Amino acid sequence: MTSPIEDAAATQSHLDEQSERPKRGPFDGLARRWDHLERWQQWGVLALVAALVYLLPVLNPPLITSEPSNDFPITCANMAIYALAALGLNAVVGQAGLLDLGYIGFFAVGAYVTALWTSTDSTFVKIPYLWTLPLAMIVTVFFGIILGLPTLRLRGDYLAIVTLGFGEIIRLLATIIPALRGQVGFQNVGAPPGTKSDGNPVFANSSGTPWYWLTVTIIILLMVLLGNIERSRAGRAWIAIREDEDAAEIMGVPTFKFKLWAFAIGAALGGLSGALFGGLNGFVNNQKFDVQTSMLFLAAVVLGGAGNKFGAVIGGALVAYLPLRFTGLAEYKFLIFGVILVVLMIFRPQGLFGARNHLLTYASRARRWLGEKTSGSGATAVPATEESSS
Amino acid sequence: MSRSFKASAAVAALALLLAGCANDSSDGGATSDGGGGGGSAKVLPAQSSIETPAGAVKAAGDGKGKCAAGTTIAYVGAMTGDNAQLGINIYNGVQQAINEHNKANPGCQVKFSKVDTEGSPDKATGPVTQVTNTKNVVGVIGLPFSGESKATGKIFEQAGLVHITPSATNPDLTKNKWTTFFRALGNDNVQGPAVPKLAEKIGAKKVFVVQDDSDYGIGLAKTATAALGDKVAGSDKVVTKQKDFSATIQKILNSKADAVFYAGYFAEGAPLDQQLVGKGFKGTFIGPDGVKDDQFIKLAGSSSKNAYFTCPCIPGELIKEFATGYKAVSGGKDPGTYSVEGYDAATVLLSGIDKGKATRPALKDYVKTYDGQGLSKKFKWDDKGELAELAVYGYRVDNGKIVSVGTIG
Amino acid sequence: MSSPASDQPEVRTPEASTAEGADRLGVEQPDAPPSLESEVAQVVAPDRDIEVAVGDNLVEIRDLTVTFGGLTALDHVTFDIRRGEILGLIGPNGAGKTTCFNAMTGVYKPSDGTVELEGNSLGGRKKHAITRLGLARTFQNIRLFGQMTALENVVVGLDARHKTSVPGAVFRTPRLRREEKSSIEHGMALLEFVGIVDKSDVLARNLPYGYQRRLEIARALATEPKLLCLDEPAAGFNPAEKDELMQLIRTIRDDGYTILLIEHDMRLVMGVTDRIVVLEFGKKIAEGTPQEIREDPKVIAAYLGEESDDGAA
Amino acid sequence: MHTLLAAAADDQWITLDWASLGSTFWPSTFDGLTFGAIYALVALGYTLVYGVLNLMNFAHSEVFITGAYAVVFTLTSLGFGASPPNLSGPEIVLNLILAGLAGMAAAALVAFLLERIAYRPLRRRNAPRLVFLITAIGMSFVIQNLFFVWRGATAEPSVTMFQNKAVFDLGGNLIYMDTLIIVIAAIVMMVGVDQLIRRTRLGRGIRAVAQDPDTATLMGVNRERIIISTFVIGGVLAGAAALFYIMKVPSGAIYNGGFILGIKAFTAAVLGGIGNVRGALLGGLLLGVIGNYGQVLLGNGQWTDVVSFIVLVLVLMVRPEGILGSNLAKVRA
Repeated sequence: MTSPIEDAAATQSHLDEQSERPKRGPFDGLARRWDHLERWQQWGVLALVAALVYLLPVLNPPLITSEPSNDFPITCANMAIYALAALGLNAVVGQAGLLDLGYIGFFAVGAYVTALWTSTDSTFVKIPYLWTLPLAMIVTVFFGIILGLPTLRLRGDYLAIVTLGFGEIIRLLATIIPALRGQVGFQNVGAPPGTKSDGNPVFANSSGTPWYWLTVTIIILLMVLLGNIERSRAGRAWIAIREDEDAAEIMGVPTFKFKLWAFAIGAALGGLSGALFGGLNGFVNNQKFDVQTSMLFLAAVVLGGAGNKFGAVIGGALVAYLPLRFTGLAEYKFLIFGVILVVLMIFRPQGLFGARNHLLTYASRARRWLGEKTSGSGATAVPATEESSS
Repeated sequence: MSRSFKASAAVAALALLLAGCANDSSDGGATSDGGGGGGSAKVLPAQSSIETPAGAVKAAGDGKGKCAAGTTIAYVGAMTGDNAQLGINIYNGVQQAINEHNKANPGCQVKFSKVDTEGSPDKATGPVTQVTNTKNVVGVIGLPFSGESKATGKIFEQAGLVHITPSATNPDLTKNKWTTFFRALGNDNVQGPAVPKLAEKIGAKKVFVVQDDSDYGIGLAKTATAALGDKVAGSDKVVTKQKDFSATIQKILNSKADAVFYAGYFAEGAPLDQQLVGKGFKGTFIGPDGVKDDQFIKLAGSSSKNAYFTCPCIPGELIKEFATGYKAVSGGKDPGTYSVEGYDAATVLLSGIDKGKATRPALKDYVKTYDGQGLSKKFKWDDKGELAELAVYGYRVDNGKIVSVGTIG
Repeated sequence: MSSPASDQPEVRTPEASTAEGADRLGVEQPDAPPSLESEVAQVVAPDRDIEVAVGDNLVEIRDLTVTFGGLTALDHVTFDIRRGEILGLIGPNGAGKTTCFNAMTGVYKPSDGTVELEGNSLGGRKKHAITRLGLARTFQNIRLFGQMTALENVVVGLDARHKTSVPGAVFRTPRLRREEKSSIEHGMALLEFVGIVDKSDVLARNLPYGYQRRLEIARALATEPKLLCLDEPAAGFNPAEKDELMQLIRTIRDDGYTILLIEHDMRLVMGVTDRIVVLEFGKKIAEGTPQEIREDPKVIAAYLGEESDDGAA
Repeated sequence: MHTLLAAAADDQWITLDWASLGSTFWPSTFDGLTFGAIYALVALGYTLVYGVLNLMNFAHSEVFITGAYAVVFTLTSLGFGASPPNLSGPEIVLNLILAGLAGMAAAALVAFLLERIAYRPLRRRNAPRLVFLITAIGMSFVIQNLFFVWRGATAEPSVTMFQNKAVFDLGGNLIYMDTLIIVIAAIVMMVGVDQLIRRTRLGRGIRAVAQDPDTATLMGVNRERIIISTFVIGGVLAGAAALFYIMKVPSGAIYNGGFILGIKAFTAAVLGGIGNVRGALLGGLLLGVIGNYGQVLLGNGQWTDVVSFIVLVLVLMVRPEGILGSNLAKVRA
């Protein structure tokens, strides 16, 4: 399937790359220093960062806060939910290189699952809110596979347009099917249990902090698990597919299977974030699941650095944060994110944080082994590359 | 270049065609008195002015109001985004009320804060929580739209903060047992039944009902269809952002209806009316308050001559005194849809503050038992938060402007 | 692994070999790294000696035909590849060499003809299934995974050795750990074999050109192929590098691999191959030893027909 | 009767109204063809670019909407407005030609800039396909929101070009002037493009680049010039489509007005066989008609979009090369 143009392009790009050193990004130095830290030091820094992240809505730092236009804890909760969605999309777009423009469809399915099984407006059997989180993931994975089975065999740009169509169909079906209540929507979507001393629920729609902590905890857990996947054959297969799908397949990688996995994982995370979104707002209708929001998720992934899960999380948080903090920007937000997309693609396609993934579980072992072997002969192990790391 | 040659060839073909038919091209546009179809429409006379109702409560009050410094009324609703205009209409009305009040009451300077929700349910939680957490805010005007009102009513309820919506018309909103929610206008159930009354006044016998996919349009179409009874000539559904209505129009023409009721917003209503007239429809186009907008006339062009509107809103521009005051706030613009409602709602809250009810629980109780005449209507709420007496006004397009034809409901 | 003639590509690979490999490589005692040299020998020449009866046909290509639109790029080409040999596939530009390659590896669908590897027809199989049957290749225009390190590139080639899928990875099952360890050791050994182990941690796109070519070979070897297809591996090399490459190709063959070599450089082809097949305009015009080919009038005509800079021919 | 309607509105979400489809079959067909012709003109822009660059130019819908704005602005400044103007036939024709040229020029300019600003730098760097796609989406977003920031969320006031009226009576079914103009003009333009691709030097270049860019370059074809020309031709056609669109929907100039139409046009291109000029025409007309039947039959505008997408997916599944199959590269003059 190599068209001559691609072949030529590949040759040319290799020649180019030899002559031109990769450009450094603002955070590359940071990443390099990170790589040089010992494991325990890394854990220490991570623990400190995690503590700060958890305390963010409580600290409500001046300048950073989104008040007085938006309640800061709620802003934080929104940031976390967008970050989670971006994390899921990152697996699909950033790592496997599948351009999914209908990601909002999964987000919507998750929100609707929560609404259908917890809202007082729904005629369905009611289940506790927390149960809807795994349920939302299961349902969206089902949708992801239904969509992926026929479409993942398509070429990249066809996939983009078909997924775009999928997202729109989900939104339109939410309008057409009476049980999904269109714009009327579902009120009183459930929340995790618990009541405060004043009688109001802990997870009220007006208290963002518990929602934020819940979502951040989920994100941290998922990042660990995604890291495990990344350093396995699945993660390697994704990057290989992104880099050169044909070559990956010719090297014996069952590409379709791993593309489907990427799609399913992305869908699950999209559904999960949608379910949290539904719970936080306490209201779900068909209004927010449009293509624009899909584009915002995409911008989040690209902004952070496609393929880098930390980058995706930060990108997602930024995309949610900026319009809430700078409400004056609200009118311009899509313009700004559009410009960011284009400028990044032209000048820094790897995003703010590069996209260097560690794909081997025991890479350090290999490095050590190599060090022992070559130290005798005087050669030194080549240090990790210039690209930043995740 | 051969390319430009091809283009001009195509244009020439177009020119030939047009030239062939051009002799008739200027023989007048569609006129509302064109007749034909199933019946001839009567043109209802326009109202020229509305007297300020006797005994209407004004924002200025008696000038003796006393309240703590920093007492604040907030507007929460769209200020930017697609729905910004409606929000601007409202908060200018509120601003006007507060300006008049503060000018007349040196002892009670009420602050006004505006918070943007973009009219979107998922954006609304943050601003509403922010407002409920701001202790000085004792009353709120908003939220303008039904979706965001649904999403946030519970937060107001939990905070015990009274809010009066000047424009959210979904009937279900008052079924939530919220004690803090009040509606300053009639809901969709009031407007729907006005459609057959208006149709009767203009002599339409068969009405075709078209609805969009919004909560608002669906609800209106339902109540209007029920009220129209066997006058319904047929129905069809369109979708937000639709531009081509030819299929719907074929159905309408086929049904021989002499009026079309479009339950939706002007963005789709205008091209629908325009394409309808373009296909030779001679009947009347009726739209609800969502279509009643100057934009409708701009977008529908000369076709808009056949348009009538229903609206549970009073024509603010006809109340001289109000219109003058509004222009001072809005930078010369005429009052828009729901400007008066915004003013009236703010006035209710201000009169409570003047009477010393400047805490959240006190103001809530005050609104609950309020009974007074406003510029637009009499304000007295039932236990759900709906007004007892409601008027629906009819409007029509006359000479490129929307004019009132008086109450119809 | 001794009788992999079954139709199922999975059989020959993962479980047995992984277990054996892990055992052999002393994965159970991770603290004692095995001696590199012995390991290289074992990894690169896996236990397939039983079946290496040099001379019988490994691959049989019959009437292979590929058409694009109305254009016939490959016209009823028939030849065999014998076990343990280095077969050269040459021909003037546009003769259909790479097309032949692509048709064998499943990149193009042949419109007619068959390719059989040890009696298993390759037609209609997925590309990765063909690879797992034992056919690996490199690319004329290097197609490494640029954003991955050299070692990671090779480990991708080792995919067939892994049985653990995503759920196992999420929970880091013991099997996954075992597979990952063995992959790294195999990968390092392969890099050592092609002579670029010191660059194992460098992104493929940042490797020097010659190293990229070698890495491609290592990656292809990682799939444990029965037939290794090299598509112009010496393109862009200087004479010294070409000599090194010839040496490497011979070593690979000596380790028990069968090699199909497409190459433009006649000196290299003549120097390293056992037999040569010549294509012209999509048709096979000659087949024989380098000596025979050198003297074949049809081949000479074909090469004289184009203004040739391959003086060796 | 009304109870029946109310019930339908309440409970059933799919109702098939075959009676309506039967009674409005011919008018629906003509209307469908009109919009189909517009889709087809826009679809050509997608098809041509896809042919030479293998890129789905997401931003082409914004090229189209720029044309629509230009048409509206030109007509407004020429004195057209809400009512049909009081001008003689030839004067109207002249004005429409002016507006059409303005639309074509504006759309072509945007297409040109798009190529220069966004795609060319990427081509220089041999960026991967994903980067091209994201850039295309980004540019679509940028242009759309530039219009949003500039012109706001509401559409431009409508401009009526002429008093539309029936010109033919085909067995009781009226054919309107706009339908006739649009369908005929669109077909004339498509035939023109088809001939241009088949017969001219530029067309040969386009085909050569579509087939094999490297060989084409070796043969002395200036690839950059061909690419630019392709974008410009696509822009010109989109500008023409914009004129016809405004003829049908006088208030159609709105910032997000290109999106759905663009998707439909792309669907049309795929349906007919992407890269195939005649396929774009066929696909466009088919899609227009199918959409109209769907709306009449299902009584709900939402289904038109759902149906278009489902058609797209089915086509891609079953026959990815589209109805007319072979693409630009394989056209032999």
